[in-house]
Amino acid sequence: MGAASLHILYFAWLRERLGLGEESLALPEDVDSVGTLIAWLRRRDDRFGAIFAEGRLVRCAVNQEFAGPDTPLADGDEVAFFPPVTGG
Amino acid sequence: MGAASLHILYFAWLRERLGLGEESLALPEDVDSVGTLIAWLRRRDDRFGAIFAEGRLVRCAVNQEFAGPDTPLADGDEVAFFPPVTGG
Amino acid sequence: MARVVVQDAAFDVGAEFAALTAGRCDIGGIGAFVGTVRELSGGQRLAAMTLEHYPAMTAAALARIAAEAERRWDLLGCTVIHRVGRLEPGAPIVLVLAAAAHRDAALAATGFLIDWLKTKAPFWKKECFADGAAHWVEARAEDDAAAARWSEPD
Amino acid sequence: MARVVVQDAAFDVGAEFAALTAGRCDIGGIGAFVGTVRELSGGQRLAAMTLEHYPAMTAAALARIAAEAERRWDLLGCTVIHRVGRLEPGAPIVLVLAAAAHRDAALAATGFLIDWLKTKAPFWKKECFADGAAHWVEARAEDDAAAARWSEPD
Repeated sequence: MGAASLHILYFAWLRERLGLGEESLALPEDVDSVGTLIAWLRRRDDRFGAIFAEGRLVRCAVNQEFAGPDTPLADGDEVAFFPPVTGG
Repeated sequence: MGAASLHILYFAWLRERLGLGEESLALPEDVDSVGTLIAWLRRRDDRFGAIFAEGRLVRCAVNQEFAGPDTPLADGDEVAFFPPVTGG
Repeated sequence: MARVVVQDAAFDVGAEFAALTAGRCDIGGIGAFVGTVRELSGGQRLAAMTLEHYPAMTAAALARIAAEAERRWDLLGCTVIHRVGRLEPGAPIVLVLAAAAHRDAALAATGFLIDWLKTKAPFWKKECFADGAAHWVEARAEDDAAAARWSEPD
Repeated sequence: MARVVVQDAAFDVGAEFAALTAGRCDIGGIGAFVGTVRELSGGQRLAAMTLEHYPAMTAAALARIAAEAERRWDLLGCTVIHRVGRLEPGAPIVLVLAAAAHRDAALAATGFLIDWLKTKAPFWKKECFADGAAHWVEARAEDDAAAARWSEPD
């Protein structure tokens, strides 16, 4: 049995700031939602701390649907972080 | 000096009902507005009486601008009578 | 300056759109409306619609409506084409295009143009049905109400 | 069924209009909106706009928005095309078409589609200026307000 994992995508200024478009992550034990994932990323690396700082407008989608801090995460989920959309 | 005259146009069901698309008229002495013209036409001919009967929706333009009963008429004016418009 | 046309022939939506926007870099949005002949009218099958108009008045009336839209929304361009004559089901009747710096103005002007055109331009529709009957279309109270939305306080 | 496309290439407004209406006699009106790249942004001259998106999510998000419009206004057809990649001033970015039996529905659905697309579809614009500066466009409160107009009571 393989370890539980997440696939994470970053778009627009988040991607540029991080120098990272996507990554795969072995799901940490204390991460079970978008909110706990953000807390874990902030602890991992200062760059994430800056990106998810208080008041920064970062949106999230889980498996290609808009999600909030309480949205649960499970093995194999695709999580995307991005700024408010500006198409059209 | 020629007699004062009006050119009158009829559209849509008015034209069909009258069997008449346009006519020129020597301006009668007691006609000086759209309202007095309509009264004169009704006296002249029963077909006009039916067309301008109470409650019939007939619109008018004088010299290609929408007009009302009080709009004055003068020598050489073009007067048009038609139903409420239905284009678009 | 608006482009205002009354014609028998069909219009080319793509060509009109291209003409309105060619070489322009100041436009942010273009709103459009095309009205077409529906085959069913009051449950009856239409053979054709005939559009009559008042030629000496029509072009001026359309130009006045377009100028009013340009004034209210600061348009960067505007096109109004209305067909006359015999039109069969499916045929396009009218085209309205409005270009502006922002989409709100473009879309509002598009709605205004078609609402005013329907109540202030001298066109009349006659419906000819498949069974041979024919009648002049009556003006709709909804169209007057739609046009009245755009009235300005004095 | 709506036609929903994300592409690099320009779209052909006339061809999309023709495809939506071909052979149809039940349509009474088609509303349209095209968004284009403006050269001036905040007083600065744009060299190009780059549109990034989230490919795995975009088509589904657009299809969901189109399905919502079809449900609310009983549309007879609907097209949404959004470009991505590098676009120069004057270039078309997005096309929305909505066909219905009556003009009110066609025009309302057109406004709804572009308002929701601007706030619910995963696209991001980056402006590259003639002087070499570049920045990501920030979401506008007006766009959120425009989208909120269409929210339905629970």
